[in-house]
Amino acid sequence: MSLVLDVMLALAVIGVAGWTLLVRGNFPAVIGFVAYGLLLALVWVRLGAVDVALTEAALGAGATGVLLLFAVVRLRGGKAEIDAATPSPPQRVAAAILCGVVGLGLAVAMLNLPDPAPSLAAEATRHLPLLGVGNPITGVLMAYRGLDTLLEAVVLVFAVLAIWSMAPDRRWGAIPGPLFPVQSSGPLSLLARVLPPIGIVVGIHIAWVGADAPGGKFQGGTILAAMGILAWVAGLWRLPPVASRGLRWAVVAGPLVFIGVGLLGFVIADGFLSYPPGFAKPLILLIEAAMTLSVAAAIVLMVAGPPERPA
Amino acid sequence: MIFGVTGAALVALGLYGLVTQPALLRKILAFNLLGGGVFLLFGVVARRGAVADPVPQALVITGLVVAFAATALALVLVLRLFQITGAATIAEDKTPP
Amino acid sequence: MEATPGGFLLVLMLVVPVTGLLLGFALGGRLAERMALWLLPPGLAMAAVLVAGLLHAKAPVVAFVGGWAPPLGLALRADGLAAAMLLTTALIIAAIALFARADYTTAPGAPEARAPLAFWCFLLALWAALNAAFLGGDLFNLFVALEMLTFGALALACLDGKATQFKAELRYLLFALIGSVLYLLGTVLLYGAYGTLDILLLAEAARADAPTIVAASLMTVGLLGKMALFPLHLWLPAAHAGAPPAASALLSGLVVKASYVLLLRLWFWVMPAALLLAVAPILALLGAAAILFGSLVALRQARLKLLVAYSTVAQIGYLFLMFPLVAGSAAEVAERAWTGGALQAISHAFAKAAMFLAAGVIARALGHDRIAELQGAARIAPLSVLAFGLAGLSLMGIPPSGGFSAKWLLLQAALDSGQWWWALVIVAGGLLTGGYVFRVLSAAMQGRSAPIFPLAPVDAAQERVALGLAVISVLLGLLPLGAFGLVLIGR
Amino acid sequence: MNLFLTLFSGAAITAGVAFFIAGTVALLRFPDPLSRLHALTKADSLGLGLIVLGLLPWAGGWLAALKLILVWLLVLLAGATATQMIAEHIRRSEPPP
Repeated sequence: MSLVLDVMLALAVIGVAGWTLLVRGNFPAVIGFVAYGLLLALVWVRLGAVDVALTEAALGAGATGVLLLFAVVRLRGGKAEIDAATPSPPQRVAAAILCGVVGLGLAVAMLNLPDPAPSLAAEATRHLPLLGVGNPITGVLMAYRGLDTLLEAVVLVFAVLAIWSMAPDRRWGAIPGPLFPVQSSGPLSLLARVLPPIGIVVGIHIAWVGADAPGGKFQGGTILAAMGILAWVAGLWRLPPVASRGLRWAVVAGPLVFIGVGLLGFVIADGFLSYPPGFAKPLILLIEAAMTLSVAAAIVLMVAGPPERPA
Repeated sequence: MIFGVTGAALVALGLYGLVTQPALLRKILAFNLLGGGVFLLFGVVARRGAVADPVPQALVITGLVVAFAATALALVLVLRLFQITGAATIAEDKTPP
Repeated sequence: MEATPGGFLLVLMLVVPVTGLLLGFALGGRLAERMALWLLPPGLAMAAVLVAGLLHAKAPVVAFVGGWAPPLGLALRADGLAAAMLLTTALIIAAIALFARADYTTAPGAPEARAPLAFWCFLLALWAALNAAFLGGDLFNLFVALEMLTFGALALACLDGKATQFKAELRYLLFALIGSVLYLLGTVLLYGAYGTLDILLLAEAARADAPTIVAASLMTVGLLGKMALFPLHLWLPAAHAGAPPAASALLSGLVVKASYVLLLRLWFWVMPAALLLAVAPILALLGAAAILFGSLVALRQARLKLLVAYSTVAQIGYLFLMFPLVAGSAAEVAERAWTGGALQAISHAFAKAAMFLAAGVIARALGHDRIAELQGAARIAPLSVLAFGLAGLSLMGIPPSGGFSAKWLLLQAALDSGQWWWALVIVAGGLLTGGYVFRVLSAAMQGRSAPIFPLAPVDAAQERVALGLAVISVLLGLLPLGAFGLVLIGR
Repeated sequence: MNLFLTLFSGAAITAGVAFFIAGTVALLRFPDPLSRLHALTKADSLGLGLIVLGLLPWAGGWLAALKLILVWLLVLLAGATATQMIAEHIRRSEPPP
């Protein structure tokens, strides 16, 4: 039964992916991509990775989908040139063969992985009591491979600043993104008033339970960002200008707190990013709280894009 | 293992789209399809043992965030190029600049 | 391997520039510039102390972040190669910062502007990313470092906000993203096969089975795309030549080297020797093709910056000649080839940074960079032309430059190991390099009958920075051979 | 009691799935966007409602049951809003003949 389900799910994912590539319009392609992301989230549930399923649904399908939709709307035109740039049939055949070889090689390699599978599962779980957290993924992200997570948080800051720096000079200091008229009535206005209070509670809840259950800063932060984007699109919330220092501190707060706690480890524990016994959980929660804020801010700003409107 | 083969197929599909699609937006879309396939392989590797291995799952979360940032950055570049020149591809210019 | 004392230094080399970037971004305006300049001395000092410590202890420095040992935790390791690259990075970053003060300064009290803020933040960002890429001991951690590097490099290259830049950088981004994906596919297969991504643990365990071979091919192709080895070089010339001078110098001099060091780690540490023996000649063949192709195309360029960029395509080729010379050779020959390869990476970094900075000064002074119309450049910007010439000597491999030592070591290793055909490539590449360098110099040295005035005033400090880098690239050849023993530590 | 619950859940979920299938068929077969939307939302809200109703007895606690109902309400809200907006967009872009 579950095998049949898996095969159907796998075929659906591949089918939607193929459709997304082949369909002519950009808009349906993006919708197809969001469906693809949601199906992948289901696959992740089937693989027993609920944390990843949440991240895939929120970030991979949701936030990326919004990003792509904005781009579709703003990129209307350029048709003739696209036809000119289409690769010739022989080129396409060559590309297809090359990609087929890569896919085949991967499949062969995956099927030939050694048995029993090497795994760090036991090792990762063994140290969890020391950290005071119950979710092994949080253990990996915040302790064992904390440096990965720190660098990743810094990558988000890079991305925000890089996106801002693409703006024309005269727009520096201005408000990011297009201007949306205030929706005083209608369905969007209703949604933007009703949903955020619920969404903010859900987002904080998901970030909070991450220590012991599926969830965490990235998933919770994405939900918070979605609420912000909703209020922004409905014209109910004005984004601060890029010159705003408060906005910038919100973006860097997460990584800065992360580094601060890390450096504290030199003094009160065995070095950078090591947590003293008994204090691990509060310190992890402190980092997660700051990171949730920064992740949410960074995602809103990445969706909004470079500064465009005078403050 | 079904999903292992699925992941490999998605990688092949995404790679093909990334190489052959002329429009930049569609290339970026294909890159995200491709990313989904790669991450799926991590999930399959994590699931091979008796107990799910949290390490590859955590790597996927990191990877998803990085892929999102890359997508955002690429789209802004595409948008700015479009705003300045009206071009939606990076085909070679027929006329020298 | 155990963590060693002094490991905190490795952590600080990551954390200090990152903190500077975060604070500079948040505080904004003039403080971002201040932050970058303040951090130069401590950054340089850390790199110097690390090199000195390594030379003294003759052993690598290792840190386990958070106290978690691999395979669960992440290790940072500084062997001789990493330490040498870190010091190179610190010196070139410092030089570029001094060069860029004239272009990206914010006067006291002036409102914050886009380009300066982005430049100073991303200078620190690239520094952190390069340090992370040279120190990383875990293949996934290195993936994140490479992504940081790509983002930072991209932002710096687009700093002028021109459409041509956006186009060139988009092409670069697409190559880099495909490269990252292929690399990531390799890491997942390696994790599936060995349950770790730590380089040293993988080195102990690696077998020549199907998953490992597929992983190695994917990761190698991905990294070659990122470092633009022929025939994956298509993105590089436009991306490097179109960027502002300070960014070009960073991209061509340092950023491609991060992928190179990672490739070395992959093949000389992780992969079993039998695989390496099979692949080394292929890599060297591509390298040889890059040397000949890149040099020939550089010879035919009409624009100075594009010439310098194609020269990078060629010089990257030299880095790959070392593979068959190290693999399977007697210990002494292998050591010579290894030192030659590392020295080529370092001396090219200095020489190419100097060349791009000098080309930037010349292009700005003349208002164009058409080689055929460079007459009088030597009179307007004499130090820059001198810097270009000295850097050119190093690229050609004229004694006593660093480039000479590097190429001489590779040449000797080629002859000693009976692979004389690589020696021919080295010599031919040197001659072609001489051709394009002299083409530029002879045009620049020619006087012009009419008096010539610079379009923009030439900043003497900028010229001196370019010259300083060129002089270092030459002086590297005068370093006693003992100093080269550095890159052999922990091999 | 248990048998009754099983039967009840089975019936509710089957009915919910039937609504989903009907909605999907309608989405594919109906001629114009407005009637497609109409069919889709009816099927979705009712279908999901029935499935949630069927799952409630098995939720294992009040909190989980509340969460299930909250999921349904949120989908209702989102679905209704999206439909309204799409419909409004259609009305503005294609005035009826």
